Amino acid sequence: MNAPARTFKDYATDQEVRWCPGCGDYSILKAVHRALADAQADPARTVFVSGIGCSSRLPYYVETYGFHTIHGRAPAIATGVKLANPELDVWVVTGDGDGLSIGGNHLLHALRRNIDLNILLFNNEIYGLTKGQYSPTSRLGTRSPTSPGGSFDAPVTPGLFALGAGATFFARGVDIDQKGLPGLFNAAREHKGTALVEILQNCIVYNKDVFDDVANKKTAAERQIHVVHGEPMIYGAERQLGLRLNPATLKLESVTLGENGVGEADLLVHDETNPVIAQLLLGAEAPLPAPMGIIHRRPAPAFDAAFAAAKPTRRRVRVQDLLHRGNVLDRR
Amino acid sequence: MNAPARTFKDYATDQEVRWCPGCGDYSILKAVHRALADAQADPARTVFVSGIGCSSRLPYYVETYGFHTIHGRAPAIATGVKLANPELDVWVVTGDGDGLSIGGNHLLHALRRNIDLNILLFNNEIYGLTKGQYSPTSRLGTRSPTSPGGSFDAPVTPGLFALGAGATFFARGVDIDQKGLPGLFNAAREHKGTALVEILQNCIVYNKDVFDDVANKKTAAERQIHVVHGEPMIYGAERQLGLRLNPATLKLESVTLGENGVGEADLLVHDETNPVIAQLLLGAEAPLPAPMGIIHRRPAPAFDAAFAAAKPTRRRVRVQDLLHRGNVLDRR
Amino acid sequence: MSQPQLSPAASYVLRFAGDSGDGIQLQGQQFTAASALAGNDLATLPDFPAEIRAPTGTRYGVSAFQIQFGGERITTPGDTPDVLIAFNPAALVVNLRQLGPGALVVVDPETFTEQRLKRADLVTNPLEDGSLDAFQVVPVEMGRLTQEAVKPFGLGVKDSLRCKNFWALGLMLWMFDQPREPSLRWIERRFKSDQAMRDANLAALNAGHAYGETAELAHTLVQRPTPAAPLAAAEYRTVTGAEALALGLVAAGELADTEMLFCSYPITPASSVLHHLAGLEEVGISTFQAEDEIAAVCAALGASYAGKLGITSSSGPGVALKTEAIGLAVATELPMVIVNSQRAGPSTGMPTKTEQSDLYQAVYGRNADTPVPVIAARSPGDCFATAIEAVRIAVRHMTPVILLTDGYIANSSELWPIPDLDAFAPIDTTRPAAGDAPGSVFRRDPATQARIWASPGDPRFVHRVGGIEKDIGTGNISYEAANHQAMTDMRRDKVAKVADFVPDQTIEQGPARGLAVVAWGSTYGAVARAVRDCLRSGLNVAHIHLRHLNPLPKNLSELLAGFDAILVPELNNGQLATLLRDRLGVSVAQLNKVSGQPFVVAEIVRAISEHAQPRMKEVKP
Amino acid sequence: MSQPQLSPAASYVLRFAGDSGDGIQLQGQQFTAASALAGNDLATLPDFPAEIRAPTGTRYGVSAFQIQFGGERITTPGDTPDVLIAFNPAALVVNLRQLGPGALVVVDPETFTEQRLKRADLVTNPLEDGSLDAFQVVPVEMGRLTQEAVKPFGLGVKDSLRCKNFWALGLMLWMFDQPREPSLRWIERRFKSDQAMRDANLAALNAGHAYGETAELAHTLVQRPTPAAPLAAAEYRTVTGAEALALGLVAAGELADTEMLFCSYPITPASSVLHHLAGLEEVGISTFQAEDEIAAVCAALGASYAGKLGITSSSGPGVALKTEAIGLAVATELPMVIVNSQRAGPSTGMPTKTEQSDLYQAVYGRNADTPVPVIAARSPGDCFATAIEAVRIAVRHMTPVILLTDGYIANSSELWPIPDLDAFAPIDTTRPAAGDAPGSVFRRDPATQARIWASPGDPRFVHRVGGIEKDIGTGNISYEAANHQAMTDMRRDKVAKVADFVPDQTIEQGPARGLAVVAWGSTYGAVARAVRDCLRSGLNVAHIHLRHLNPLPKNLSELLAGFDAILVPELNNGQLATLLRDRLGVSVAQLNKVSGQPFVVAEIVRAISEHAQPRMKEVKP
Ligand SMILES: Cc1ncc(C[n+]2csc(CCOP(=O)(O)OP(=O)(O)O)c2C)c(N)n1
Ligand SMILES: Cc1ncc(C[n+]2csc(CCOP(=O)(O)OP(=O)(O)O)c2C)c(N)n1
Ligand code: SF4
Ligand code: SF4
Ligand SMILES: [Mg+2]
Ligand SMILES: [Mg+2]
Repeated sequence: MNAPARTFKDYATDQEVRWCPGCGDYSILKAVHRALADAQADPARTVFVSGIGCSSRLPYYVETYGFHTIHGRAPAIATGVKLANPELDVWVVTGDGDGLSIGGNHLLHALRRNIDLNILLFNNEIYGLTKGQYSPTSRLGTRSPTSPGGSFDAPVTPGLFALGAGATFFARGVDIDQKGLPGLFNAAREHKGTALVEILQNCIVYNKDVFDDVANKKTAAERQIHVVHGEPMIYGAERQLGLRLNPATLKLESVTLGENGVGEADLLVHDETNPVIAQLLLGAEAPLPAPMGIIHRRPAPAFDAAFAAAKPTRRRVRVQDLLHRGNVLDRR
Repeated sequence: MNAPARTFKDYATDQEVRWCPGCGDYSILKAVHRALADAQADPARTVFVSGIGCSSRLPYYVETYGFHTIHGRAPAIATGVKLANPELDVWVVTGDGDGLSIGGNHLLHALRRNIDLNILLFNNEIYGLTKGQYSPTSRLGTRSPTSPGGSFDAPVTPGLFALGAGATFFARGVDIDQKGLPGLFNAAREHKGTALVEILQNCIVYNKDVFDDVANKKTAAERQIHVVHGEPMIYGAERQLGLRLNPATLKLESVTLGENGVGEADLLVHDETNPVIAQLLLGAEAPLPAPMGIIHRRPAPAFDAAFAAAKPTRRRVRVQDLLHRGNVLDRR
Repeated sequence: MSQPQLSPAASYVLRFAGDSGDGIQLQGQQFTAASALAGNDLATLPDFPAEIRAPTGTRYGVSAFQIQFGGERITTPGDTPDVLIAFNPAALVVNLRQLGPGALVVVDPETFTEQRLKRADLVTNPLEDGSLDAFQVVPVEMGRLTQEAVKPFGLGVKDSLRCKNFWALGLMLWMFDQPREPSLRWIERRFKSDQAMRDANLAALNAGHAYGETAELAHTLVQRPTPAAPLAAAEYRTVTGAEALALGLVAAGELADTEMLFCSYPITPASSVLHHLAGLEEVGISTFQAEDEIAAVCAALGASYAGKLGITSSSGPGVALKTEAIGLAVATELPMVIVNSQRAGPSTGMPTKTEQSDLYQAVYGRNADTPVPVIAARSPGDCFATAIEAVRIAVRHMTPVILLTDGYIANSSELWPIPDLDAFAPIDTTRPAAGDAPGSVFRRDPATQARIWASPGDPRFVHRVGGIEKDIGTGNISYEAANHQAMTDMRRDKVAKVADFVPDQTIEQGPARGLAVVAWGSTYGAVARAVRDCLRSGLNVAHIHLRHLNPLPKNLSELLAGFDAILVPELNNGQLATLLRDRLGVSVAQLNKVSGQPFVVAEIVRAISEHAQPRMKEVKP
Repeated sequence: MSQPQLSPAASYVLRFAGDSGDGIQLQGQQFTAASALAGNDLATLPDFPAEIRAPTGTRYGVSAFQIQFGGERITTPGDTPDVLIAFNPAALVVNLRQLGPGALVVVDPETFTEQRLKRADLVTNPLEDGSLDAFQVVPVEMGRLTQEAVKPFGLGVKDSLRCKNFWALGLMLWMFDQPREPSLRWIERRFKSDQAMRDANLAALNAGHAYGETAELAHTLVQRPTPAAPLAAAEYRTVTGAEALALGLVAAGELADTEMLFCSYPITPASSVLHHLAGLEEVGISTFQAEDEIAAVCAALGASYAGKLGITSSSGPGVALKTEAIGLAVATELPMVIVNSQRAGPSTGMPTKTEQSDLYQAVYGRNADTPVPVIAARSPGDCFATAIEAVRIAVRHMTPVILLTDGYIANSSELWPIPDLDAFAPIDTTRPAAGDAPGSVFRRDPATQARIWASPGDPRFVHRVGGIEKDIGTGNISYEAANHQAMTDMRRDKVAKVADFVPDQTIEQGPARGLAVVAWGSTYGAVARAVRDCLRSGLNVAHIHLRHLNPLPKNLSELLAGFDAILVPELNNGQLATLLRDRLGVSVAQLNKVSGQPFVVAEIVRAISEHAQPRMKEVKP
C-alpha cells in the first residue's frame, strides 16, 4: 500500500492505561499493538469487543473501533457486529470470569457456530476487578474472600472446554511472551472461524505468580512445550525432552531423547487438526509440560460466511410488492 | 424394608400425560418409572427438577417431589436443592434447547463442579414445545420455521461438550430402549457427582425419525455399539464387528472379526475412566457405530459432599455472641 | 324441531371447535380468506391449547377459532357466537358458556359415544340431557359424510377423517354464501405432491357445500348470504398482527434506507414474527436465531453498533432477561427495537393466552434511571404503522425503543387496507453524510439529544463506546459527579423530547367531555365497539386510544382536563392507570381483567354505563 | 503564618486522601475504631476509585476516607472537612473544592515535585500559587519523617513509605486525643508473621503521635480533645452496612430457626455482604458463589424449595438478570430474599458510586402482574433490623422480598448500639408442624394468603410446583380464565396484606403539619440532620422516613393528609415520587440528585427552606 506503514505506537490511544502497576495485562496489550502493526490492520475495519473485568478494559487502549460491553456478553455482541458487517475484523477480549463464568454460554455457542471472531481469553484464574474472588479456572484450594477455607469447585480447562464446544482453533500463550504472542494473535486473526487464544496472565494483586510453575523464565523450558504442526513434540532447555504416547494407557509420557534408545522417531508428532492430540496435550498434568502455541486448528466453514451467503440482505424486492402477495380484494 | 415393594405404577401421578400421541417422551417416562421402582426410590426424598420444553413436563408425571422451573435454569435450581439438602436424590430433566441452548452455562458449571445430580437430556434435535425451530443439536441443513433454507449452525455434540466441561459421567441411550434405559438411569443415580444421560428422543411431530439411521430396530445392531467397561468394542447382529484404534491417525476404524486375521485382541478395550476413549467414540462419524451405554465414568470428589463438609450449617455459635466480637465500647 | 335458522343480521359470529389435531385453525383461516374475498369486514380469534397435540377428546385439548364477519365495520371477533361447529363432545361443552340464546349448534351425533363423553368428563349426553335446550341443535354426521365423500380416493379411515375440517368448511361457506375459490386454490397448492389428499380435500369441501344446498334432509339450514361491507376504496387483504409487524419492520427499513438484523430466540407468542421474517432477506432483513434472549438482544445491539439496525423480539419472560442489555443500549446511545408480544404471566404463566401486563416492565423495568420510549399496537393491522414508528424513533433519537403487542393481536387477523408506502415520510437517521468531517460521535442534535450513528468501517469516526458513564462531550470514561448528573438529565430529556415529534393525541370518537375511556394496545377493538354502542344509547363518553406510552403525548394532560371522569380498561391490574397517575397526576377509574382472555364488548359497556352520564341534548347553532 | 488551629467544636470532619496504594481506607478505619472507643458518635464515607490500583499521583487514582466524629449525635460524614490530610498534589486538588474556609490542610511539601505536579495535571504549585490562601496549610514532611522513624528496622524505601499511613494516623490520634490501643493491637495481629513490618508500623504510629506532642517545630498543631458523645447506656461497636446486613440475616435465621443458603455472584458494591457471610457457617448460613446472577437466584430458589431459606444478593445490573426467576418465586409462592446494593447506572455506570435508582426495578420491574414486597435500609446499623424484617416477610407470607440498600450504606460505618436479640420477636414460618396431617400445600392462611412451606424429605406433602398458572386450590396446572383471575387477585392481595403486619408510619421529628420531607433509604442521615437544623431555625417541617416501600404503610395516606406540602429528596430522578403519586394520589415536590454522591446536608436544607413556612408560635395550654 502507499500509506506509510503503521507502527505499533499508532495502535495506542490517548487514554491513560489504568491497570495496576506490574499487571500482566500491560504486556498483553503491547503484544496486541504489535500484532496489529505486524498485520498492518486497518483501524477503521477493526473492532475490539470486550465484556467487563480488568482485562475487558483493553479496547480503550487500542486505536480501533471498540465496544466495552457488559459482563459475559462480548461474544454475543461481537456476533451481531460480525453478522452485520462480515468485512470487519472482530476481536473479543474477555477474562476467565467474564468468558467462562457468566459468559460461558455465549462462548460455547460462538465456538460451536464457528463464527469468525478472534477471542483473547485473559486467564488470571481470579476475578480481578471485583477484588479477588476465585473463578471457574481457579485451582482447587484457592483461598479468596469467597473461599476463605479454600475453593472446592473443580476448575474448567479452557482448552478442553473449547474442544468440547467444537472449536476449530485453540492456542495458548503466556503474558510475558512478547516474542510468541503477536504471532498467535495473528494466526487467530487469519483463521476463518472462531479462534480462541488463552493467555496465562499474572494478576499481581490478587493471584500473584499463580503461573510461576509454568511461566517462570528459569524453568519455562522444562515446564512448557511449544507445539508445532507436523513436528515431533520436543522441549527442554537443550531440547532434550520429548512426549510420547503410551499405546496401552493412551496417555502421554515424557521421555529423554537418547536415553534407553528413545529417538525423535518415537515421539508423538503434533497434528493440529486432530482433536485427540489436542485433548492429550491439554489433559496432561505436571510434571508433563504445559502446552503452548497452536494446539488445535482445523479448516471448517465459518458461520458468518454461510450466513452472508444464505442471507444476503440486498434489497431485491420492494416492500410495496411484498404487501400485495397472496389473496387481495380490490375495492378501488 | 418392611414396606411393600413399590411397583413402577406407584411412581405415576394422577395427572394426565399431555404429550403428542407417539412422542418418544412416553417411553422415556416409562423407563423413569421403571428405574425408580428398580431402585425402590423413596418418593419423599426424590426430586425431579426440569426447565421448560415438552420434555420438561415430565416431573408432573412422576410421583415424587418435583419442580417445573424456567427455561434453561433447572441445573442451577437443582444445585440449590442439593446444597440445601444433600440427602435428596436430585434429578434434572432437560431438552436439547433447554439444556444446551439457553441453559448451556448452568449445565457446564454443574458438570464442572461435579455436583451430585442425575441429568436426563432429552435430545430430539428440535425445539418441540415452541413448534419446531432448529436447536443447537440439529444437523446442518435442518429445515425449520427459523431455517427455511436449512440451518448452517454447526451442531454441538452433547457428549463432547460434557467431556470438555469435565464431566465424570456420561451415558447415552435411545428412547425406545426400554431394556437399557432403566439401567443407565440407575447408574447415573448411583454415581456420586454430575451424571449426564443423553437420550435420543423421537419428536414425531417436528423431527420425525431423525434418529432412524441409528435407532431403527432393523439396523440398530450395526449402527450402535453398546460399550462395556473392560470389554473389547464389539458390535453387529452377530457381534461380528469391532472397533480398533489406528495408531498412526489416532482414529477409530471398524473391522470385521476373523477377516484378514483380526481378532478380539486387536480391538480397543473400553476404559470408561479414560476421556480419550470417550472422545474417540463420541467423535466417530457414520459409518462407524453410534456409541451407547456408559461412555465415560470416573470417580471424583462430588461438590455437594465437599460443600457439606466445608460448610456444615449447624448452629454452633449464637448470633448474639457474634455481635460482640471485636472492639466493643461498654457504656452501660 | 322447527327449521333452525339465524335471524338475518349485518354480521355473524362463527366458531369452529375440535381437537388440536382436527385442523380447526386452518379451517378458520380458510373461512377468513373467503369472507375477506367476499368483501366482508372481519376479525378473528384463534384460541388453542398450550399442548402441541393434546390427547383427543379432552376438554383442555380443544382448539377453537372464532370469526365475526359481515357487512358493517367489525372490530372484534364477537362476544357470543351465532354458530358453533363442534367436532366432538368436549368441543361442545367448553364452548357452550359463550353462546348466545338461540345460537345454531352444529354437532356430529356419532361422536357422542360413551367413551368420547367420558373423555370430556361428561356423565350425561348433552344431546339428551337438555343442556342444549336454549339453542338450535343441528345434528350432522360430518365424520360419516366426509368418509363417504372421499371414499373414491382410497384413503385410510384416519386420513379420510382428516378431511372433515374441509367438509365442515364447505358447509359454512354455503351457509353464508361465500366463495370456495381461495380454499380450492389453497388445497391445490398445499397438496401439489399428494394427489390423493388433494382430491379428497377438494371432494370434502364440495360435498359439505353440496350438503347445504341439497334440500332433501329433515332440517335444512337456511342460507344467510352476508352483504359486503361498505369499504373505503382500496385494495384489501387479511393480516395477522405478527405478519403486519414483520411487514412494518421491513417497510421501515426501506423508509430509513437501512438494513436490519432481527435477532431472536423462540418463545410463544413472539416466535411468529421471527417465522414471518425468516426468508425475507430480499427486502433487506436477515434473521439470527440466538442461543438465548440475552444473546439475541446483545447481537441486535452489536448489529446496531456495526451499522445495521438491530431488532430483537420476545415475550415477557424473555424481555426480563434482556433488561440489562437494554440498559447498555441506553448508556451507549445506540438505536434498537425491542418487540414484546405479551402473554399471560407471571413466570411461564399461560403462554398461549393474552395479557397486557408488561407495561410496567417496559416503562419502569430497568435498574437505574434508564428511560426508554415505549409504544403499543392496537390491532393486527396497526402493527404495521407501529413498527414503522418504533424504528423511526429508534434511529432519529438514537435510543432503544420498546414496542408492545400481545398474543391476541399477534394471532388474530383482520381485513386490512394495503398501505401505500409512498404515504409514509422517509425516516431520518443521524448517520454522518458522505461529506461530513471527522469528529466526536457524541456531538448531539439539540432537538433530540441524539448523537451521530457512525459505524466501524468509517475511518472518520474511529471511537470506543461502553457501559461505564461517559463524558457528555468526549465520550471518554468519566466518574465526575457533575458529568453523571448532566448525563442523567440528558437521558431523561432525550426520551422526553420524543414527545416533540409525536402528533397530538386525538379522540377516536365521542365528545371532548364527559367520560373519557383511555385505553392502549389490543383492547382497541372492544373499546371502540363499546363506546360506539354507548354513544348510540346516548351516553356522554369518548374513546381515547394511546399509541405513545412513554413519553405520553404532550397534549394528553390538557385533553383529559376537559373530561369529568377517566376510565382505564386494561388486561392487567392497572398499569396504564399507574402511568397516568404518575405522569399526569390525574385520578382514574380502573377496569381490570386478568384472565388470559380479551375483553368482551359487554364488559366494557357495563363499566362505561357505571361511570358515564346520559348526554344532554345539544343545541345546534 | 499564625499558629494553625481549629476552632473548638462539638464535632469535627476529618478527611484522609492519597493514592489507592497508600492504605487510606485502612487509615480511616483505624481512626474510626479509635474514635468509637473514645466514645464519640461518628459516621464515615469511604470514597475510592473503580481502579484496583490506579496509577500513582493521578487525580482519578485518589482514594479518600472521610469521618465526622464528636460529642453530639452524628448522622452524616459531614459536608465540609475541617481537616484534610493529603499525601500528594492530586489528593490535595481533588479534595479542595469541598473544604470549608479556614480548614486545616496537612500536606507533605516534598511530594510537590515537578513530576508529581504534572501527574496531577497541575501547571502551578498550589503551595505557591495562592490557591490555598483560604485555608490553614500545615506542611509536614510525612514521608521523610516516616522513613526516619522506621530506619532501625531495615526496610527498603518502598516498604518504609508503606508505613506513612500509620504515621499520619498517629498524628491525628494525638490531635484529637484519641486512643492508640486499637491500632496497636491491630498492627500486632496483622503483622504477626512479619516482625519488621510490625515494628516499623508501630514505630511510625508512635512517631506521628510524638510529632504532635513535641513543641519544637515552627507551627505546632493545637490539640483538640473531642468530648465523648452523650450515648444511651449500651454496648457499642462500629459497623458497616454490609456487615450489619450480614449479621441481620444470620440473626433472622436464628429467630426463624431456619438455616440459610446465601447464593451470590460477585459485583461491586454487593460483594462485601457475601464476603462477610463466607465463613459464618457456625451461625447457620452457608454461601454459594454461583456462575452468574441467574444461577445465584435460581440456586437460592431451589434452596427455598428444599427447605432452607434462599437468599441472593447483587447490584442493579445483576438484579436485572434475576427478574425472570423472581417471577418464578412469585408463581410458586416460595420465600426468598433478594438484596440489592444499589450503585450508579445505567448499565455498568459508576460501580463504586452510590445511587437510589433501583426502586422502579424493585417495585415495577417484572413482566406480568408480579407484585413483590420491597423494603429499604436507612443507615449502616439499620441494615440489621431491615434484614430481619425482610426474612420475616418472606417466610410469613411465602413470597420473595426485595431489600434495597446502596453503596454508600454498604461501605460507610457508624457507631452502633449492639442489639439484644431477645428484644426481637421470633419469626413465624408456615412450615407444617410435626403433627399436621398430609394435604395440599396450597391451603392458605386467610390472614396472609401464604401457603404451606413443605419441603422434600417430608412424606406427607409430596407435591410438584412450577411456573405455569396453578389451580388456586389444588396447585395443578390450570389454564382456566376464572382461575387465572383469582390467582392474579390472590397475588395482589397477598402483597397488600403485608401492610396488615407493618407498624404505623411514624414521624421521625417535627410536627404533623407544614412540610413533610418524605424520604427512604440512605438519605436518612442527611435528611435527619437537615430537618433538625431547619426545625431549630424555626421552619415548619417534619421528617418521615419509609422502610416499607411496597406495600406502603396503611396510615401513610392519612398521615400525609395533615401536611400542606410534601418534599421527596432522592438520589434518583423521582422514583419514590412516582410511587407516592401512584399509590396515594398525592402531589409532591422533588429534590433529585444523581451524581453518584450522597446528599450533603446543605442541599436538603436549601430545598426545605424553599418549601417550608416559618413556624407560628404555638400557644402552650
Ligand atoms: C452482570 C454483572 N455481574 C457482575 C459484575 C461484576 N464483575 C465485574 S468484572 C467481574 C469478574 C472479572 O473477572 P474476569 O472476567 O476474570 O476479569 P479480570 O478482572 O480478572 O481481568 C465481575 C464479577 C458485573 N459488572 N456485571
Ligand atoms: C426465557 C424463555 N425463553 C424462551 C421460552 C420458549 N421456549 C419454551 S421451551 C423452548 C425450547 C424447547 O426445546 P427443548 O428444550 O429441546 O425441549 P423439547 O420441547 O424439544 O422437549 C423454548 C424456546 C421460554 N419458555 N422461556
Ligand atoms: S487487579 Fe489484577 S488483573 Fe486487575 S489490574 Fe490489578 S493486577 Fe491486573
Ligand atoms: S412436539 Fe414433539 S417432543 Fe413435543 S410432545 Fe409432540 S412429539 Fe413430543
Ligand atoms: Mg480473571
Ligand atoms: Mg428438543
